[in-house]
Amino acid sequence: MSILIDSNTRLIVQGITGRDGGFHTSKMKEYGTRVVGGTSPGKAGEFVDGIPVFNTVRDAVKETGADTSVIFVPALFAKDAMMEAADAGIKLIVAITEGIPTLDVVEAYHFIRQKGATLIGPNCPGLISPGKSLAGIMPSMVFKEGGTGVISRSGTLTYEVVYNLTGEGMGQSTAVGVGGDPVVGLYFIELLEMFENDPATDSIALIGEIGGDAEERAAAYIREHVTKPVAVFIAGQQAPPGKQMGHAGAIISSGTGTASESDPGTIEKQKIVCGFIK
Amino acid sequence: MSILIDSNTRLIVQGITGRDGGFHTSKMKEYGTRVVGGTSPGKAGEFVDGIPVFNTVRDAVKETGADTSVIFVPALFAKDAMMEAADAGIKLIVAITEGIPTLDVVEAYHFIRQKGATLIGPNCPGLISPGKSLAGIMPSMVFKEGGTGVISRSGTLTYEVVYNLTGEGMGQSTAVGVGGDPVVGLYFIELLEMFENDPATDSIALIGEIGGDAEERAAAYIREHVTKPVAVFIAGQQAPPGKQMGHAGAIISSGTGTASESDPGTIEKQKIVCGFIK
Amino acid sequence: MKIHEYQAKEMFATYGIPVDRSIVCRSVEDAVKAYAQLDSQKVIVKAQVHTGGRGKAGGVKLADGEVELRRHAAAILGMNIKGFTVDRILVGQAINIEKEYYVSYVIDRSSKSPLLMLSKEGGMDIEEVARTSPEKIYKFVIDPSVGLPDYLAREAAFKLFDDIKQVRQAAVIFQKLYKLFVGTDASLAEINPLVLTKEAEIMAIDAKMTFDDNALYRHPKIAALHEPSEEEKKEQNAKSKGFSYVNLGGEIGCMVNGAGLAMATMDMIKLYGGNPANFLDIGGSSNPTKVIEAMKLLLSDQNVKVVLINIFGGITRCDDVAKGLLEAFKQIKTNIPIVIRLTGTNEKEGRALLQGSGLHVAHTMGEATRKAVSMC
Amino acid sequence: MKIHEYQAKEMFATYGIPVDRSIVCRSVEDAVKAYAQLDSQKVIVKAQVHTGGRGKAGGVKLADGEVELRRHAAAILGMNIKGFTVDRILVGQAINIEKEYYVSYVIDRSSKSPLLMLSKEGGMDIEEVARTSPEKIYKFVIDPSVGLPDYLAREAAFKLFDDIKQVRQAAVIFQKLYKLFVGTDASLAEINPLVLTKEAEIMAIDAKMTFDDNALYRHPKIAALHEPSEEEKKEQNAKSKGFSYVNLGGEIGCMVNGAGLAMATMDMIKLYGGNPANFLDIGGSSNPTKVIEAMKLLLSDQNVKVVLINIFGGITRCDDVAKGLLEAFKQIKTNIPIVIRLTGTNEKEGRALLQGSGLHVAHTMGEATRKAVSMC
Repeated sequence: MSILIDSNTRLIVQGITGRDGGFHTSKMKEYGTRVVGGTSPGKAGEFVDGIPVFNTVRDAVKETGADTSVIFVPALFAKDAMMEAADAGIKLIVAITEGIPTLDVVEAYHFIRQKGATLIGPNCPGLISPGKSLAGIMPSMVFKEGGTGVISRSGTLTYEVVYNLTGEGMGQSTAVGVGGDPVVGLYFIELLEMFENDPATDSIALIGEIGGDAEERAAAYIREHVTKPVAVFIAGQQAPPGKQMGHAGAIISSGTGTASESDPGTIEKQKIVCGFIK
Repeated sequence: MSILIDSNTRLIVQGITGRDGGFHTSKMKEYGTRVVGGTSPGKAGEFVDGIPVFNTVRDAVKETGADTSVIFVPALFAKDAMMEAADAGIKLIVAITEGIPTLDVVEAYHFIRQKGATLIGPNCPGLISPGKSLAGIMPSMVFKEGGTGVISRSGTLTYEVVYNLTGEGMGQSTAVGVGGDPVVGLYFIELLEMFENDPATDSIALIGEIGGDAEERAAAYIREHVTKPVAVFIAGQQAPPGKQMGHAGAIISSGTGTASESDPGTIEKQKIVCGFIK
Repeated sequence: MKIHEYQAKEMFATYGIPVDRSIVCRSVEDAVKAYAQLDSQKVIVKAQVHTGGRGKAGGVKLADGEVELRRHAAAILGMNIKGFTVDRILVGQAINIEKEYYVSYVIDRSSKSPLLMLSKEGGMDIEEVARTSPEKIYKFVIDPSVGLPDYLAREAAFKLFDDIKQVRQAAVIFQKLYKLFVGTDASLAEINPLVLTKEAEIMAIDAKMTFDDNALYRHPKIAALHEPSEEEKKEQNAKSKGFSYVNLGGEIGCMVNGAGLAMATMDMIKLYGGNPANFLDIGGSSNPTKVIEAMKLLLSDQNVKVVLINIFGGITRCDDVAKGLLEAFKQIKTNIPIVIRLTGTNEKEGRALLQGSGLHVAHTMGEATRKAVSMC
Repeated sequence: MKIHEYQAKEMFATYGIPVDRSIVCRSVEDAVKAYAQLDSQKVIVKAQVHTGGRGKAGGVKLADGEVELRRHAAAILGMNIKGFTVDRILVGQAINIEKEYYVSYVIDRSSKSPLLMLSKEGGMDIEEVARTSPEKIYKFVIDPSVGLPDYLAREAAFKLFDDIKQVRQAAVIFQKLYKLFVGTDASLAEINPLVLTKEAEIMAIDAKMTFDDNALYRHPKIAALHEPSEEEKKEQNAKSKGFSYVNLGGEIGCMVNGAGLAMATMDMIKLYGGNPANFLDIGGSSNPTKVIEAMKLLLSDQNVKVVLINIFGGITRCDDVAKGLLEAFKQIKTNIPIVIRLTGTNEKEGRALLQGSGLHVAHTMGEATRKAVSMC
């Protein structure tokens, strides 16, 4: 088993005719993901790597029964794309797009929730349930089927961690990149809960970073509610305050969100194994 | 039994310090309604007929446990008052106010629904469960406890009908004035369903009028879902098209909503008794 | 509240909705000047009146050249269309139409939301289309807290157009029209037809807007466009006194408290073979001043042969109402017979007070109505 | 993006938020002219710099009379506050303060909503208040599809004021500040303090706003207010090349693909006793041109004694990355030692390609970091 996506996931790609959209559509299809369609207004009737293109998400859902969408459209149009997906009945929306204004994400998020759908990202690498389905841009070859659930705010750092896990023989149930923006959809606590309830997950790796207090809140949640072992790594201990470290969300401001405050050392030791990179 | 309100209803009055608000607060209290508070910004600490006044609905709900609100504030402030009630946790909002812009009602209605509350009105006389509770401006003395559920778009016409019913020995379980505006909250179908499911209701009187196609849709619903006898009266058979007959909603436009289209004669006879006024 | 096509087009232009070039004219000379300005051999001349069906009435003509323009302008100005005298015409460039569409926004009572309606059957009577081929009308219910986002505007535009360029043009027009619709508290914003020109442009060549009377207080500029007809002036005058009044042309003047009861009263008059002169709701209470004002209004109608007063006494008891009526009728001198039917709380006491007043007192609505009809 | 207090106050004024009268000045002479215009015996002189704590640094002074104004203006202009040289001061009428309050909007990460924060502890360091007396801060989570309706603005204002007149004034200010906050895609809109004057008026006497960089494209007027520091210019320049760069002042230059991995790299350098010169994320792929540009950026920092390249090969395989690096280093001439650690898909093949290139190749992050630290 896995969380959020599996071999039944029926996926469409919004912005399938774009450079990144097209490239990763092929990668996902190659991995075995059931990519059933894509959208690009005005290009209905075309095909990308054999996958039909529709004018609207509503058409795509009607014709293909899609339940998940991966969004590659430019930042300028991303809010609209997220809302379109939710309004058309897509249940899991994965926004890869980087550089979306925060207020656009805030508005789209509330709309998506009102429609009963779930958002992952934006500014995220998506997610993968190894051996079943890839919905995003993760390098699938570093993943392996197994029992560790991975939650991360970062891209390459996740791959680094996963590469090491896989090397040590620890496969992954599902790995989710939640995204590096100040406001993103699914976050630590929701995902910890899902992994805790997923029988196929036996341990959890959580990769945080500076900015915001989600790590502190995750620590409190783990202490209360998670029985499976959790390894935590938090990047950015050396980041100076007030500077944005690549990710729009990775910034120490107003005295919160320093790595030392969310230092795994402050988290109850029994349950949480502090993982470090070799 | 009854629908929507009964002797457990805990009611507040928004605009309690106004002329109408104060007058009908006393009338409701006199009838036995549990009027537990009222609001008027800046007048917290005052009392109206012994009932405490609060600055905000949130304060009133916190202090009194109110679940129902009757709104008397002027049209200019009515949208805000409806939203305030819903946001503060009021579950049944009865808007008496007349002359509210339709778009204000549309926006307030969607907000109220999102908060899980129910709207009756605006531009309505409220509702009464005889012998239990009065939430509105209905002349309580014409009502009598009994088994007929009354649904109406009109005020005095309802009283007229009820007065006749009472005179004939037919009391009422609950009588609801849905309001005479183009857009109002609870309407025929929802109320028919409630009365159908209410064990204390044995028959239903529905008083419609020209404007809109709610009567047609109610007829279809009655045919499908209502087992109790329903008497229907529709006012405005002689109304000329394009003219507003008092109520903002009572206007024949775009070829729909004529009384003849919603004529009870067109409704299946077996179930629906056509009631006429003597 | 209604406005003219040319006023609606000015609003369209303000909101960036493309319209044909046109100039409003109040005389034939104006029209000739407009013709020169428009710089187009063919122009369309349209009567500006607050009613539909002006085409059938001969109020819309195509003019090829100045001579024809003069003829049409002269013919249409002063024309009477359904009781409205034409005092303005709109002279506009004739457009090369490739295809016509229908677009409108209304507030939908059922979904309690703004509703976008579209059809490829533009230029037709949309009610006729709705009746005969409802499948040719596309409807989009709009969440007022969201409005019309790009994707939804595009989805709508794809119903009418295939070419993505036209889809994008139309989508923007739908969004702007929505902004106009909600921004002005309109009850109708209609483009019929929206046209695709031979030059592949999309524009509105007609424009119709009506507004929510209850919201006019926050749109003073729109309220200033109000041009009430004689009848509407009478209705407005009544409204300023707290009444709802509609003239119906019959002989039995009605005075009723409550809109629903007033409608039921006029229905019953008809049922018993009479003709109601009016709908008149005098509202909640019935104090003497109000009754006096209402009687003045009824008696100003020369057709009225008998007055039927139908009052339900609720919060205000019937005996108090009766006292008010007696007070009022001390001051009203008229030969016209008055039938009064009073019901509700304390009705017996109320009726007793009215006995011997010279007023005809009835027990039931049926009795009162039959009496009134028989006196005509 | 940050702006100055006087610029934020101009925005406040545009949105109808009352502010004290004040004039921005670039010289002592300007300040004297401003003093004459303000027509107030006492004025306040405030340094305009993109940093907090200017009061403690002596950048805010009250002047009683022109002589004192000249002295303070001269002292503050040219002052260095936390690395920022003061080239502008704001001269404003001194206000008779009855009471000070705190008001701000931010985007709350947890509720994913705009958040209104209020406190009666105005004029203080709000982070200090949050730490020591969190109960003194009132928070209102705002539904972005609804905004701040009257009732909610009033509820908020009742937290600070009792008098209904003041409640209404404050409520309107909260609503206008919200409009400004969302209308400009701000990440912070702060009034600290909002004051009640002895004359019973409510106004903002300080104003702070920062903006969402990702949204600046739709606010060109705000973007034009950007005054980057020398360091920020360097960061922007890097950004224009697709990098994220932050100078950290140490000796080990880092080049990493991915922000998280870049942060982990600088953390590890510190762990092994070194000091990172920078944070540098070169993004997804690592084509030769990008590597060359990144190296130029690193080598422009005189402090850099060794360069540590840490690349994870994902979609782009390590052998392809290695080829790109070799290509790049053909064109880069430098004596500074370069440590490369390459991991991910096909890492062995990648490392094999790098052998004999003169670059120091490490197997793990730990090894690479220790090597880099030892070379300083």
